Amino acid sequence: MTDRSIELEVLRYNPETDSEPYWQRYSVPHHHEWVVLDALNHIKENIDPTLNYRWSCHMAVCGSCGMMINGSPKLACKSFMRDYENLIRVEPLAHFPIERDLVTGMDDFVSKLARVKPYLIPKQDKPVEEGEYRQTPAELKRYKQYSMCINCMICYSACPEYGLIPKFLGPAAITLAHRYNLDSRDGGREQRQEEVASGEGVWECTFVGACSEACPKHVDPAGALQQVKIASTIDWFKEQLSSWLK
Amino acid sequence: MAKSNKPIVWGPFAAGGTVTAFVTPVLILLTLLAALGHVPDGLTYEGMHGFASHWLAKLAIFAVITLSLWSSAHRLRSTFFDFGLRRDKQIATIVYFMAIIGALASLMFLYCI
Amino acid sequence: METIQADIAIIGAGGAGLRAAIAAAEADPHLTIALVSKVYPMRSHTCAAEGGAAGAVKADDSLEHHFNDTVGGGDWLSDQDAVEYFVKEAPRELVQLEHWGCPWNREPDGSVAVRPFGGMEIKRTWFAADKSGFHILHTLYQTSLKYPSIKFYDEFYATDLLVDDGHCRGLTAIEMRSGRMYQFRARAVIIAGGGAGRMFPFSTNGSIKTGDGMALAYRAGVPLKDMEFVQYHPTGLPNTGILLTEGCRGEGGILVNAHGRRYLQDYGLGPETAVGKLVLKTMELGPRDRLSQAFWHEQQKGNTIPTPWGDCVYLDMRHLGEKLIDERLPFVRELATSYLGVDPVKDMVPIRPVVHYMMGGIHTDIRAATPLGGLFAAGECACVSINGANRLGSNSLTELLVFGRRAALSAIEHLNSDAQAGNDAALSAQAQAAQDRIRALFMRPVGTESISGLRREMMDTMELNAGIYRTEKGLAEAAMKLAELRRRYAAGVSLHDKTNVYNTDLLQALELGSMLDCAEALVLSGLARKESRGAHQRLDFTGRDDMNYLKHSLAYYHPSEPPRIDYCKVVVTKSQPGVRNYSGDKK
Amino acid sequence: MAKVNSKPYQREISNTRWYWRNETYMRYIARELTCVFIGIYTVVLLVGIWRLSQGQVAYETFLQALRSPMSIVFHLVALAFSVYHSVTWFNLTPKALPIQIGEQFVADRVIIGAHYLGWAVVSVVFIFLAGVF
Ligand SMILES: Cc1cc2nc3c(=O)[nH]c(=O)nc-3n(C[C@H](O)[C@H](O)[C@H](O)COP(=O)(O)OP(=O)(O)OC[C@H]3O[C@@H](n4cnc5c(N)ncnc54)[C@H](O)[C@@H]3O)c2cc1C
Ligand code: SF4
Ligand code: F3S
Ligand code: FES
Repeated sequence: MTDRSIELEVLRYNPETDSEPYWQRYSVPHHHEWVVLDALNHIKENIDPTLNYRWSCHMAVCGSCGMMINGSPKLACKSFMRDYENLIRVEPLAHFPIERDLVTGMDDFVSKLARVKPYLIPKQDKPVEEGEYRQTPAELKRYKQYSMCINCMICYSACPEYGLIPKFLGPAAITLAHRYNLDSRDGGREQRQEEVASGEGVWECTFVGACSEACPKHVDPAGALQQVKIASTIDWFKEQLSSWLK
Repeated sequence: MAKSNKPIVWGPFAAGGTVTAFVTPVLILLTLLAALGHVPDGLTYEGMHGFASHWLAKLAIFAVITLSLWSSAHRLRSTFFDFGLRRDKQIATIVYFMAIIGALASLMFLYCI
Repeated sequence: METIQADIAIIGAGGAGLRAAIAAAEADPHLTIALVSKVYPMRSHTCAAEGGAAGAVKADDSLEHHFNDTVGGGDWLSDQDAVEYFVKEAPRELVQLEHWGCPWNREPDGSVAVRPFGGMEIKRTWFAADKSGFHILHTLYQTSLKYPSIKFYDEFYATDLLVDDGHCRGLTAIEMRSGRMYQFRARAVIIAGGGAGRMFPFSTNGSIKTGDGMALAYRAGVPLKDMEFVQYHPTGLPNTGILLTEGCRGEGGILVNAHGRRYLQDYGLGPETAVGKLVLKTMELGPRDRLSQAFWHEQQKGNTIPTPWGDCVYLDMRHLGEKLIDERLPFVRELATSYLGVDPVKDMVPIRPVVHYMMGGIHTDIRAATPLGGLFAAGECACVSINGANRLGSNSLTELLVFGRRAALSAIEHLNSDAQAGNDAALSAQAQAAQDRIRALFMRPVGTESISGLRREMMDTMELNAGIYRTEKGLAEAAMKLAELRRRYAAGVSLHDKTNVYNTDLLQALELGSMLDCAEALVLSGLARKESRGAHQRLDFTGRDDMNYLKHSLAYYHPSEPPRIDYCKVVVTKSQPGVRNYSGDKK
Repeated sequence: MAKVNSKPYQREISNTRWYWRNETYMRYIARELTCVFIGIYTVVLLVGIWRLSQGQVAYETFLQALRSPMSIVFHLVALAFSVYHSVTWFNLTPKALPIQIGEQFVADRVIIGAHYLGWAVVSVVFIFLAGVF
């Protein structure tokens, strides 16, 4: 099914030998159903074993293979070669430090994720023996979309504010906090707000919306962040009001 | 980390953004008509004066002007940042200050009508 | 070499590893837990699981039913004491996950919803749409962030176990981002390294499922149990091997051949049931081994549809309707639409069987303990065995939880009993040897054996000779081939990339080593098992032979020769081997 | 494997030109720039109120000033930008304020549509009040 070949330009960087990244060009066969990841695997197996990148699932669920493809952050395993012209440029995810080739540093995201307490902080503790918490399908649906995040960090790469302000907690972390805040079983919002509603939290977002456009899982972080802003604003005015009334 | 006081500036911004979204285009359209020489009845001196004399109208005008100045100021602040001007504190002080001056001025003018 | 001290070291941060870490952290906050994983936890392949996790909670269900389905599904090769423990713990674990926030699908009254899966008498699969594994993994990962005593060593590739005086006392691992080797000293080690499906070319498994965990234990002298049992999942996308969950059939999808005819009734899974009317444990709701075998027969008869990616049959879900598909199988729709260009709402989806799961693995007992002191194992890399000769769909996710936790508790018991630090000098020498071995790989000039070449040969052999149906001749050829590949690997494999930082050339070389070891254990165990049982089907020994083979195979590693195959007893408590009956007339 | 020299490479982002990078960013900047026009226009209104408070003559000079070509051009540009603001604002509302009724969320287009409808009503009422007809 190879009809033609296609040029792949990959940004390479090896900290041990290069002072800065450079482009390297590979010629790969074009298959109709190939994704960019297949092309990279083809290169790794047949042309250049020194090319490095992350991947695992090949089904857009593990979140490993985020990279810039022709300037936009994408999952390589979900970007079909057929959707591109004859030259595809592949770079590491923007805004993150390049560890090597297409591999970028994850530390920042992982520590931010931990900071927003992305776990259920139950309203009331309930022993496991007493069975599940009740949650209606409507209550489930309320937060479900925001629980679909695969931590691929594509939204961070898409968000210019994160690029400009690296301290910004960023779309995915705040969205995950919001996911738990919306959960009918949860009572931990107050604790999460310490980070989420801080200056480096949701308030660095200017609603560019690029995060949601880029998100491969349709999580809609931009929406989540605006909801968080509205809720935090209501909180703030309530707090002020109640302290005046005292 | 402490929670931010951003809501105090963001709340009016969001309100202003909503108000301007609803009313600014039509207002521009009306003054555009005037600019083109077809002053609508309501925009003549008599029309406007009569309208703006009512306290409810004053309130509405005040609200529209204040909120839209505020939301413009707030957006301008982040736009400056986006254009690479990073002295956020100073810029914020200036733009919000200007919006407040505008609001106070409108209050005064309306009082005088 | 830097040394990292921990009380418990866990290799693998998938479902099993994370569950173990949390259990240990909860049991005793003073313990230091080192969670070593070659990928960031949320990348682990548990995220790919779609269908759900089994646990008997509903009023019409019982532990007894779950037990019987599991043991029968496993063709009586399961250890029944382990299955009993498993079914008893299962509901508790699933509720626990619910308490941690897992977004299980719900009934209108707010209780957890269950769906049917293959081989089940009663429906009991808890599910979170068709991303159950994803939600389980992320719930566990996010929950694990709560515990300061869990230390994450992400993107650390474990290379060797450190063993002294018959006790496992740590491991060595390479930090990918620096290429540096560390030794981890721990009083107990838990392996949760996942499966090994990547030995085969056509698999639902992610690239990380290379059997490292199994190989680590195997090389340290722990036998691999029941390795010949490889599960083929009947419904994979033909071009990529991407799985369409058994939930497709659980929700009512049917299989039809080239003539538009359902065919499972011809293979002991009938009588044919009405489309849209689910009858549990028959037709499409039969177990995976039977369905995959039925495909093979249809293929022999020429009833399959030729496609550019091989012969297929159709999975037809059109009658389920868009609403149900979007609510319960949205991911399936997304996958089929984007990767194959076929929308299950409107079209029949071509599918074929695909390598999915390893029933076999590290020999553990019901406590998740291996024969090596201080070493425990859980998850897909382990073989307890509850899955016997064929795992029932949705038992694995539950197994991760039940035995992940169990492994942690056993490890703590071990700490409290006699666990010592071991002989420092001896352990350091071992770590040094491990490092030297890897350094030698770097020193070797670029030779004739390429990693991808050897890997390809291994995969082709496995596909050809160790697939759904096997023969003496095929397995013997595979055994020879694998011995040759192992030899060539040992003598000639070399690295193109001789730098340190994030060297995936090195990673792939090491992973290939693991796969070759596992593959050889698999093929030799298969060669020795002269019967057909569950997922191990021999064309030359078509019947099940309880007289001679109602026993677990154990493969023992040898550095340069094929493994020695031995056996151990299957624990039978209350269910005597019987006939696996998936015809609708069982009642 | 002895000497390790790991230094991740940090790419620079242009602080002042980043928004040329793609269309989404340009659309965003265009949206943000609406504030300049809306802001200036509000100042025009403010001046109008001021002149109004000064009496008929002053107000009429103001109306006269509006008729300059500069003002007409400004009005046209400002109109375009303010409409752009309204459209972007309304289109994003369902993200910020989703409404769940029972299990289902109200469809985005319903929320957006309701806003457009409201916008039309407000505009017609204004035009009517202003006595255009
Ligand atoms: C597509 C698919 C769908 C499935 N659907 C279902 C289902 O619906 N229901 C069900 O019950 N089961 C299902 N299964 C099976 C089940 O998902 C897996 O068996 C299970 O997730 C394995 O979990 P694990 O924790 O053992 O391993 P994994 O999640 O694979 O994790 C392995 C971990 O080990 C680490 N590791 C491996 N080697 C090393 C090393 N050398 N050094 C350091 N770390 C290492 C990895 O980094 C990873 O963290 C499915 C499987 C697949 C592939
Ligand atoms: S929100 Fe979307 S883009 Fe961002 S990390 Fe999650 S899945 Fe990726
Ligand atoms: S792109 Fe960035 S600015 Fe906000 S809406 Fe998304 S996080
Ligand atoms: S490889 Fe898993 S998301 Fe692309």
